[in-house]
Amino acid sequence: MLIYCIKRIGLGILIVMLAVTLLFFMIHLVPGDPARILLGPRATPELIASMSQQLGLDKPLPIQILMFFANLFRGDMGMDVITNRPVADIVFGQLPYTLSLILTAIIGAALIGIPLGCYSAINRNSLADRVTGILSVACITAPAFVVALYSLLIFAVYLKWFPAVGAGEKGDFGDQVAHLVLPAFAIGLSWVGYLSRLVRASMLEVMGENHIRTARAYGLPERLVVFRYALKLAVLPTVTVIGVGMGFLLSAAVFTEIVFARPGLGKLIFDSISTRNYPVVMGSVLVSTILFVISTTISDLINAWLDPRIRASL
Amino acid sequence: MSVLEVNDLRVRFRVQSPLQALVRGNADPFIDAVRQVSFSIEEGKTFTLVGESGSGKSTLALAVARLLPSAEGSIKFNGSEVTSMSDSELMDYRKQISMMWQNPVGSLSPRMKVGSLITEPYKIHGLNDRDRKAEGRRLLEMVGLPAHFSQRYPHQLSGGQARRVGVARALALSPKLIIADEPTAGLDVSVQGEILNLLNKVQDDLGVSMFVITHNLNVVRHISDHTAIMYLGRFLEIGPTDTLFAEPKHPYTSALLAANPEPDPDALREQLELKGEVPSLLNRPSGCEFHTRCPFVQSQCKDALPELAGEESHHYRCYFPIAE
Amino acid sequence: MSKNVLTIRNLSVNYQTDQGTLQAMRNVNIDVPKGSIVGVVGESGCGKSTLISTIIRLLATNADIPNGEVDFEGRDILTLSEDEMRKLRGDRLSIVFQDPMSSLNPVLTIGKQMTDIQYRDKKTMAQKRQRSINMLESVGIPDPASRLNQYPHEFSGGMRQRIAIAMALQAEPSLLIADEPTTALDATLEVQIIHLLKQLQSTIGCSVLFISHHLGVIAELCDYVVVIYAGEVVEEGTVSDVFKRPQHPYTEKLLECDPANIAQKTRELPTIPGNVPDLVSLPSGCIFKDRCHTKIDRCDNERPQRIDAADKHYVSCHLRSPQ
Amino acid sequence: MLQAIKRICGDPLGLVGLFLVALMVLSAVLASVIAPYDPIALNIIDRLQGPSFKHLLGTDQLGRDLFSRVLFGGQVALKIALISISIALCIGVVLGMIAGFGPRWLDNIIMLLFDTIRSFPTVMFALATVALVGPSLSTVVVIIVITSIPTYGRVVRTQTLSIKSNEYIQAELAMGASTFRILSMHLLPNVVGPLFILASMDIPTVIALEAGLSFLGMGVKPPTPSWGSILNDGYNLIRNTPWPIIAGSIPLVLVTLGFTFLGESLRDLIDPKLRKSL
Repeated sequence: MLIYCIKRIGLGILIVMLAVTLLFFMIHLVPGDPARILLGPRATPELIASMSQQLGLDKPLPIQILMFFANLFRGDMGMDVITNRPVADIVFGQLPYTLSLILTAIIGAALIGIPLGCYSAINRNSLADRVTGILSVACITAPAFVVALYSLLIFAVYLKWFPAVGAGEKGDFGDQVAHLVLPAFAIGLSWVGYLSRLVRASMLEVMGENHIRTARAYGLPERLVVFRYALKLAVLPTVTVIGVGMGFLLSAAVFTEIVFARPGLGKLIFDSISTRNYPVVMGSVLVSTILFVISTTISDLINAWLDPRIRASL
Repeated sequence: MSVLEVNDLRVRFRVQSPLQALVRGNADPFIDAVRQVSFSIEEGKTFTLVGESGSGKSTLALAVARLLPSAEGSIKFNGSEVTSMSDSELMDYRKQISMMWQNPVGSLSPRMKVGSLITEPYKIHGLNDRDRKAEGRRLLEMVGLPAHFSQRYPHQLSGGQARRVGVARALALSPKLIIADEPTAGLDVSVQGEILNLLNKVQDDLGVSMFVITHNLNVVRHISDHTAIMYLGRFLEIGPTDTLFAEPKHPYTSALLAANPEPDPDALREQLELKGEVPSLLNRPSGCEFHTRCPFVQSQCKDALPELAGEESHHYRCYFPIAE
Repeated sequence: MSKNVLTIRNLSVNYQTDQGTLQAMRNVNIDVPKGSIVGVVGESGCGKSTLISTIIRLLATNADIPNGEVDFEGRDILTLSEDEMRKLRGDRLSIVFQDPMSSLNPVLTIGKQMTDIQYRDKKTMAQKRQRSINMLESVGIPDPASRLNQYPHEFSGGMRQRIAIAMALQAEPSLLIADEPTTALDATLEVQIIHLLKQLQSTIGCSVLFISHHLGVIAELCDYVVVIYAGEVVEEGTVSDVFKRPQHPYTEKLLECDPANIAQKTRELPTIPGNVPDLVSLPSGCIFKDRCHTKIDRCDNERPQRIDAADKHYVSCHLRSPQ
Repeated sequence: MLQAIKRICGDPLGLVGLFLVALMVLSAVLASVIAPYDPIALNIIDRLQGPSFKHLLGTDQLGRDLFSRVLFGGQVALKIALISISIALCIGVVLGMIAGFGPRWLDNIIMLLFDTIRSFPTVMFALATVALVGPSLSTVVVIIVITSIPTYGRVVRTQTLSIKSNEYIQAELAMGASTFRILSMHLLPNVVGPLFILASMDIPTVIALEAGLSFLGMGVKPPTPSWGSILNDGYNLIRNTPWPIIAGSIPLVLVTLGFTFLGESLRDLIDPKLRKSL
């Protein structure tokens, strides 16, 4: 298990490093002077010169990458070209908004989706199961920004149940929660459907396995068979999927943050693109990538730990 | 003259990655799946290898077919060394040996029809001058299947029929040696006989040598000339099949014989029940590797591995062979 | 009747498939006398697993039972409610499945699974654990107390089958169904398991319905044997009667085919030509007629009746009928 | 094939899916015939109208007919989806088979590459790319190709690994078959089935991604009609009129539903093992 942990975390670090390298090359692949690109329209010769200095553009490429990593390791992601504040400060200032949105969405989706999937699997082929099935598919396929637009249109503009824009007053917890409802709903909805389908499918698969037949043949009560013998195995794939789901949610959060004019990483990237504030764009992409890698790593570790077969073989 | 001669063969598998081995402080992260194995197969004869699951019998077959690398020892086919063959020599070797696999249906490519499956060897070896349709009919007839079977897919065949298709394909290039891994596995007793009869007939007609691997001693005696008993990758006893059945020397052989009861409720059985289970290859027992299960174990058995001993062609690895 | 633990009368089971109705079992009669071991022998596709699923009432959803009764200790299992049935399972009626690798839950410890099935007993956890430990000890698992905390994958195949037997016999049932419990095991382990079953059966005094395709094992273990072919019982009787004086041509051929039974070395082994008939479109007359070497005209159209060939020896074949 | 269509027709959801997909494809192909107006022609007088017989879905702030824009937007969406998925599929199949069948170290490298690409949240990656090279139709295609390759590649690799361990591949090796022959004759035919279903179920995702990028103004350049840009117009006008949002979202939702239902129906048809579990 220890070796597996080391390996898995090592892989995560390797992936992050590769991703950083990839981003680094993306800047260099675009024709033109990277310093000029990064500075955008505000590029004055002096600024370009100082930027080149900062990036080490006069040095060979491998050295540049090393410098890039060294800076990153110190938490230095460059300077905002407009306000000249450190990018790291800006990005980490926005991170809590995105994190709270994503966690609310995924926890909500899991709390609704997993029991729903269980229910469908147990009452397989019943009317309720079929209706849930169709609704789930509809939920999965609805793009997050469309859901966001409609919830904005219906609940905020027409019904005025929830506030339309922003993240709420600082310090006012109730207000912040009210501002969280619609965006979280918008990105969580497809996950309710997805998780319920997933849990249903894996539940049905587990219920068909031999050891479930054994448990029934020993006369165990159905409740025990379902909740102790089947569910424990059936939720294993969900853990992995939720880890990967973080990436999808980060993507979906971009749209919702923009639609609801809510601060966060996605909004930050979007706004920075329109002001050609590239260091901020790159910094935000980097941080969200690291976030994603961390969450998949953790979910893999949890998964390995939950399954005694994997736990022992590692 | 022997078609195949295997000498002191050893096949190893890595069980821990270099990193794991380093962390666990294991200097030897390998296991020996096959160890010190020597035998030869005479032309037109059948050699049978008997062993329980995990004994390394399939590994040995794969190593002989050079589908697995061998760590030590030599494999000579018609006098030429198989382990050091170049790619083109290997192609020629593959033309002269053919394999029958354990899973009759699973060893046939699922999206190909029987007709193309059995003539595939011609395509692989670039024998384009042959009339494949006619060859297909000839092969099907040889294994006793009607010609219209060439239009069927593997999943439309029963186990016995799929097995026949496997035999047909094995015969396509008129090989010198057929390696058959569990030819009767998964077949009902009434069909088992058909396949064994087919193999016998093929051998009588074509004079091909056979290397049969099985866990079922009862199958062995009607088809084979020589038999070896394998345990934890090593031969415990090897000799002419009739001798082995009549006078088993190794306690394991006689336990295997006793473990295949005949369907006679009144039969007087010399029960020789073995203790425990086959140990893991990861921790081989010291001395005679069978001593953990042997009913006649002595202290000597735990110290040193007995050499293969015996007279003429009958050899066994035991300090206290069963007396007649 | 009361001498039997299990009495199956006239039982038929159908499956609804895409091709039509598959008549997996037709008018099957089986008796399991108290304290005896009854072997059921048949080749693949003969309906052995359908028989078991019917007895423990865990048939697939596309199956239905048009006729028949399964009398277990005086009650017809087929008419019991789901709850009443659950009370029987694992208590009076228990089962050991074929594949020891997949029949135990992989994410729960052996101890958990063994104490779970004692949920009916109002005992303390420690008592239940003790019971499990004793049971594991009696099936020959060394150091049972500590092994109780291990997961199934930490045991070898033979060990798992021992555990499965321990679980099945934990409640001292009156009937144990053993569904090819040794098929997945090596021959030397098979012998061990057979002996273990025989020994436990005599200490507990239960009856055993032992399903196998291995004639030698049946001969060694069982008192009675039932021969099934393509969903019908063709012959039944004491093991020595059936194996020594087989009355049905199928039994006769089956015994002949077993390689262990062929004393002389031969290059030409006996076989049963032909295939099992398609159970969706059943042929008329005798089910075995197409593969039978002694077929007569009557076999074509008339279904053979169950005939008393000798004391407790029944056969379904026209050749043995008095007419 | 005929039987496949028959079976889909027997499944009500599959039938609905087939109908929706057919509707989408037909209306996209025949857009220039059906569309009553030029999708980019301005008509300031008729701006911001609700649905009427003259303008079936109303008009936007520039007076362009929304129904016509929806039809042509479908054309764009379908084109992007088909092109990018085909390219990604081809590359994914090749890389996946190499990873699954090739030596261990190559497998590790390819998998690491896949994992790296997958570690970028798709939309973030897309935004970063657009920020550097600017929005255009081909940028969208490139982004979709790059982010889809790992998905297909991984599926092909998994399939290859599981097929590779089958005895029939061992049998081919033992007969001396070349790697190329094994890959093309024995692996590919067994891999493509599930892959096509996966791809068909991926079409809605791709269409949604294109619409999303266009919605942010980072996809197809205006005035080219796109469902995403219609929605963007609607978002800006959300307090004035709901019609552009409705006009842009209805086809999007219907098409994603259509492809998903069809894909699920196909999957159940081809893979009975999966059917059991759904």
